[in-house]
Amino acid sequence: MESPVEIVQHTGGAIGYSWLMIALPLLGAAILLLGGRRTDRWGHLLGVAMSLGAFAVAVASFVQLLALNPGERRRGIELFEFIPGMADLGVLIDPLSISFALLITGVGSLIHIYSIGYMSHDHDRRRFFAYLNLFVAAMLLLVLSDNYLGLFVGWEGVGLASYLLIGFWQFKPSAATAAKKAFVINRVGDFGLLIGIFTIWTTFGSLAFRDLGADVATQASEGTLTAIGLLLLVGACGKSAQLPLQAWLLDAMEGPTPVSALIHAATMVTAGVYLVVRSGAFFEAAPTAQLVVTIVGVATLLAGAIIGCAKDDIKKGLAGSTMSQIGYMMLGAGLGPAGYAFAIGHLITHGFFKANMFLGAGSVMHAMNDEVDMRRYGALFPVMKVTAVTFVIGYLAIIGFPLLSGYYTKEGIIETAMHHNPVLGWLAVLGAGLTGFYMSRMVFMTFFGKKRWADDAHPHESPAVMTVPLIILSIGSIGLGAFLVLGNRFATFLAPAVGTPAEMPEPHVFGVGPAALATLALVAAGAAFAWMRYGAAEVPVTAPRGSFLTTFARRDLYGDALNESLFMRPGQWLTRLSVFFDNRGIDGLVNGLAAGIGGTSGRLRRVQTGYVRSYALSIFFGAAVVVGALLYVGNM
Amino acid sequence: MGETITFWVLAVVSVAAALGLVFSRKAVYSALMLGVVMLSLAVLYAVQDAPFLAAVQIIVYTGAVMMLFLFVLMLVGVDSSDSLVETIRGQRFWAIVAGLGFAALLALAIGNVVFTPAVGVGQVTQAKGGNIPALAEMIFTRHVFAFEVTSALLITAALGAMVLAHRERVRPKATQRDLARARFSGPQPSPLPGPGTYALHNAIDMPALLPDGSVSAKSINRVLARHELEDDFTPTDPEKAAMIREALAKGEAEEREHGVEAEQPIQAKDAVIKEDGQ
Amino acid sequence: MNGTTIPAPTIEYALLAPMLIVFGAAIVGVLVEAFFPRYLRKSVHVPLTLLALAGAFLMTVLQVVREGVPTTPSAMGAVAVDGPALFIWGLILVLAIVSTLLINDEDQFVAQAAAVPGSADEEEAVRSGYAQTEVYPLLLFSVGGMMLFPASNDLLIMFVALEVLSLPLYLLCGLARRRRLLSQEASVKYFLLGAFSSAFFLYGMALMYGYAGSLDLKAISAALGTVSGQNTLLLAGTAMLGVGLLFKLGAAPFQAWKPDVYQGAPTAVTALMASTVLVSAFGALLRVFWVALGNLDWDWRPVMWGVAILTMVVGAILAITQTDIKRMLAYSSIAHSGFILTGVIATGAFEQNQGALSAILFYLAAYGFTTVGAFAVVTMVRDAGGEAGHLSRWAGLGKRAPILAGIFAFFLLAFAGIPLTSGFFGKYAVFSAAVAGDALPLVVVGVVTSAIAAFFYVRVIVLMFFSEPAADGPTIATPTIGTSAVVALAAAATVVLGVFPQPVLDLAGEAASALFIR
Amino acid sequence: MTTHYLVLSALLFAIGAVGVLLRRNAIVVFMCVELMLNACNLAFVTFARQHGNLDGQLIAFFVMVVAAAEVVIGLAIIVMIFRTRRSASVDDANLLKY
Repeated sequence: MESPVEIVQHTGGAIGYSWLMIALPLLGAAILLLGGRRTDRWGHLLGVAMSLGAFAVAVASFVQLLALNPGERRRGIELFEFIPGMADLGVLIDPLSISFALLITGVGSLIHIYSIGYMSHDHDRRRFFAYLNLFVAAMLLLVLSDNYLGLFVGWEGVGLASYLLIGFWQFKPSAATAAKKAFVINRVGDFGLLIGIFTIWTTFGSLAFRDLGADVATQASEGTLTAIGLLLLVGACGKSAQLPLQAWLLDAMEGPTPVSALIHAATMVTAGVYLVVRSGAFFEAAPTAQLVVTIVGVATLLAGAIIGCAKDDIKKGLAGSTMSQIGYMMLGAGLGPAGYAFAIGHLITHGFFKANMFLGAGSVMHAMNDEVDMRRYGALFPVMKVTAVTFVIGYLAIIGFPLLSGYYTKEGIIETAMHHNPVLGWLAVLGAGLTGFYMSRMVFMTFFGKKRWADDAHPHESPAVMTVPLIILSIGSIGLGAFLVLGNRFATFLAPAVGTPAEMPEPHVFGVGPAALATLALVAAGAAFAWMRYGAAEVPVTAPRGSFLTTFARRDLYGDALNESLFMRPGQWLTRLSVFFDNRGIDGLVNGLAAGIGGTSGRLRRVQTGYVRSYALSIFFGAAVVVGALLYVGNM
Repeated sequence: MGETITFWVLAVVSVAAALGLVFSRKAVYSALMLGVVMLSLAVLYAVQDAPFLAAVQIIVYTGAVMMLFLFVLMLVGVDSSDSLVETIRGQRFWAIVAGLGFAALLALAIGNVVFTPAVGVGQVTQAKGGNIPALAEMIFTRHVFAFEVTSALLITAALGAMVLAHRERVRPKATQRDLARARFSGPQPSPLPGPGTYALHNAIDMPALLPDGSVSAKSINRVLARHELEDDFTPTDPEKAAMIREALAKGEAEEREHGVEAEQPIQAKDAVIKEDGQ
Repeated sequence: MNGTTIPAPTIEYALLAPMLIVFGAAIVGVLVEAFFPRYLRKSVHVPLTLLALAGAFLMTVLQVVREGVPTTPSAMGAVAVDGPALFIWGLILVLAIVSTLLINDEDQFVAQAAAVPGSADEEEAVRSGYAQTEVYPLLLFSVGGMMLFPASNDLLIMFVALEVLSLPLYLLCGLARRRRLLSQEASVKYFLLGAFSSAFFLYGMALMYGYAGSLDLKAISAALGTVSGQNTLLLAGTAMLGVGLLFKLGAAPFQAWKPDVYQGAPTAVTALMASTVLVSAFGALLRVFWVALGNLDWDWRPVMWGVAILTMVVGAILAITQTDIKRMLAYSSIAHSGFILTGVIATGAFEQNQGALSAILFYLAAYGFTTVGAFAVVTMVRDAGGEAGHLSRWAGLGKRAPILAGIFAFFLLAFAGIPLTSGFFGKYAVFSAAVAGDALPLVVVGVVTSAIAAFFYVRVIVLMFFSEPAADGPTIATPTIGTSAVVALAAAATVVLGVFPQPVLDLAGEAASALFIR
Repeated sequence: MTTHYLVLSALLFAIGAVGVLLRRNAIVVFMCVELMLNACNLAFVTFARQHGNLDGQLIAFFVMVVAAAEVVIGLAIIVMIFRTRRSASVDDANLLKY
């Protein structure tokens, strides 16, 4: 087993200018936001240009990085000293961050281009592009920063951008609510992350990744490391919609579809995985925290799959699937160096095929007057062939159809998990079977079967500006997995950044182990079952009531109800209790402190009666108390 | 011994007066009570070897500051009396609790200290040749900066009083000529009819009667009449009372109809404004 | 007369020049009021005031650059011009210049204060274009008092300075042009409570004098070791001095005046109070509690702990339900006083005190600029009846005036202490000083209340950017050059202190390096 | 004797403070503040004699000057608010609250 290599100071070349990746989209966002309506006419073009520019820098940096020896592939660029001894602003280019940067700028640029078409009728298109650029900048800051502080700023930045974009159509109350929900749940995660970062700072006296290498285990007790790991995991759960902070992701589909594709499928939601892998040193030194990561991953992958089985809204179905796939990645990330390469590999291939399907879904919605209910689709294959074919490619990739992208990366995670702990492995296999079912269900309901269109629907193929990105993404969905996994190409590339596992078995082109065969069999069974239910049989336009299990899944496994009963109700109850005490005539000030803050504030306000004599009384009383307290303290 | 007697007498007087300040309904009484406290304190200063302060206390505090208070009281309404009914819930209770608690704490703080016999300022004043030279030296040496800075305070005070109280004339004062012109250009050049004069009543709240025996509405001082009606002080003769009421009602109706200006005595100031406006 | 001659006092005029310039300009301003025709006054006052303040600032800088920081008290021991005092002077003067630009803006002050609101007289005064130009000398007097307050070396001069700074403010509070009833009410409340609390300060002085036999801060400090058996006098005196000083800061439970006064006063005056007075009062508080009572810190620290916690909690919690923007900022100012108090408590060894002092100075600078900027923005959002104070009127401001709303949002984020703003480093510096000074629980409370506070700042931002603007929403006044300069300067300061805090941190550290002179 | 004077001064101070809390007429409230200042002065003069230095008397003198200035400002403010509201009751100044 080998640790990651040292970070070396870098000067010159494309990597020296890698900060432009962050700066360009940020500049774009600033111009578009400050320029206002004046930039309406060319705003979207500027947005695309900035994103493409960032992509170009990323490619150039990547090429330069490849030219270096593997042992020198972690390059740090100092930008400026923020506060000496506390934090510097710097960029870290290593295989891990450059992989993310390529994914973000590449898929991001495609989605920018797609959005030109998708948002062409929205008179606020310029603002949309501003937010997209802002998001890209923040996301790049998140993955490129060489310390936790910069990571956190980016983390908050993507949260903000996501909030702005989910609520982009704020005239829809549901969008506004969803934005708020995402914001609040993410705050919980961010709080965990923040405390985690504080703990790192107080324990190690530094936030820079270069100081937090494999030797952290020698500098702190395992208890501290476990605490840090769990706190970071809380942050990761919030951002990556893992249990128990998953509730916001499904609602986030209220945002425009390109947003769902970019942020809530391909990039931002994977930030949690990035965080766990980047903080690998802590997790490897704290097996308990690592175990929790795998458990969270497995639980989420199953929960997401179950939710995906019951959703009729195409985007929510995809969102459930996203949750589930990130569960896989989290599982991989929890398995240590052996799993990192597969987790990140799956993350990248997932970025392609999920973005592909989301954009496909967007294309379908575009054609169907923004109808999202799959029960209103059916038989769309003939009318929109490009969308359908690319969607099907994405579908085959995600269910792990042999030789496509998803097959290799997912299989890798399952094999590693099986090796690590058979229980986790078999649960992951079960999840794969469920994936086979719900994804097939989606494809059959949308593109095959009978027409169940609304009367005024006239579906048509989308313009080229939307289909070309689909085609490009689907190419990635086909070949990328094999390219990355075969010959351990990606694992070797990534090794300088995340370390090498003790053994690295050569992956097969077509696996024949028991797990692989069981997976294939289950996926096939799931797909067949879906064909029976939704392909061959008639699909009712209104959803049948379904069994208890269906309802359970439709209600997002009662996630909201759980939140309500666990957090909201007790809060309200507490408030009522305090009101009860208040009514009993105890002074509002004293017991108000015990009540919820909002209620307290409202009641405390009444103390400010507006009578100058009351104020004087409070001063006089305060003076008496202060005098008494000092006399007491002084004579103790 | 003499000091002890003086102290106890003045202590009782000053505390009683202080309580009087707090608890008397009329503001003027409060002011006078404060004067009593100040004078008692002046004597106590004198007893404690502070003759200069005693004099200043009487001249500046009692003489000037108290006069200012009284002056403002006159301005605000000298006979205004405070209702002693407390309107803020709990205020009185907590005020007294806090007051007692605070006094107890201070007494505790002071009572716990064992003072050596007072040194007395005699020695210091002797050395400098008297109380006033001694104080003067301190004022003009060690504390000269504080002394200078107080001038800022005094200027601020003067400036503040000017700003808040001095009303600058925006227009020239109306002359006799302006007033006369205004009067003759108004609806009523002649004086209003005077109030009624009767065998039994000869008062301005009685209306004049017109030749036909009816009440002249113009002769009724409406402000007075309204008060009297409210307090039931109308003439005993029910006929006349009814007339007054009628006239009042008529006047009010007219007021409503023509706006406030109808039938009102013309203020010179208003007249001048009107002319300027036209 | 027995012929004793009084030795002439020595006064270091050069050293005290900044303060003397300000007072002198104030007096010249009064003469201008007396001798200049009405139409000329404003055009004389404005340059006079700005030049005086700028000149005083220049003298402060010159003093530091050429003569260094004095090590002994000046003016016969009445005034202590030391590192912290000079830093505070500079800060007060810059903030006062900024506030003057705001005060200079039209439509802030009443045309004729003596005219009854709503009367024909008032209308007439407004129509004739009258203006109460006494505002400028009053401002200068107040600034002079603010400079003297934290630099006083004995309690007597501190008391006089307290009054010099307060009296003009009482007056200025009552001079708003619009909503005059509110303004006058603010004035009367501020005055009565201020007089009430200064009586406490005075009684504390008396007890302290009774204990030490002198009002010199150094003598009090010396007496702590020598006088015995009179501890209760000392303790009660400490407490009551504290009451007077904490009142000026708006620390709970002496905070009640702050929201009312901040809301009612003309916004430019509120900006002045929220920035300079806070700076000045903290300077004075530090001087009393660190210089005179530094050796008593084991006794006053627990009480100050309680006050700090209460202040932070009250400020943050009460701000949540406020509906008026100025009131909300007032509560926010209360919470910030609490945050700074955590630094006051963090006493310890010499280095610890240095660290805490420089943290406090930096916080004051950061907060002062941000708060002036925020109030300057408030003056620009107007309704038919003057400033649009109610928060509901701010809904959708981001759509009407994106730049203004953006800047305001930035100020709010700085108040919340978000990284990359000055507020972050202020909080960071103070809290880390408090941690080093064994006040960890206090820091925990501070962080929690900061989180609560962030909620209401963000609420305003959300309101501005994500609510539909009201159909008859407020207009955004075309800013005068002065107001735009204020907003721009405050925003620049907030950015610079947030991104390159090091120079100012260094400066504060330098100012704090020798602590206070005794 | 010193203790007696000081207790008297404390008593007057407390009475003044309570008066501020109880009275509604702004002028009377202000008179109560003056009473508090006078109580302080008594303490200063007493301590001056106790310590045998004149500082206390000097401070009392300064307090009188300051108080005089404060009275002018205070009464001006009270007159201003009386003109506007025709009332000198501090309870009527109650628009700013909560």
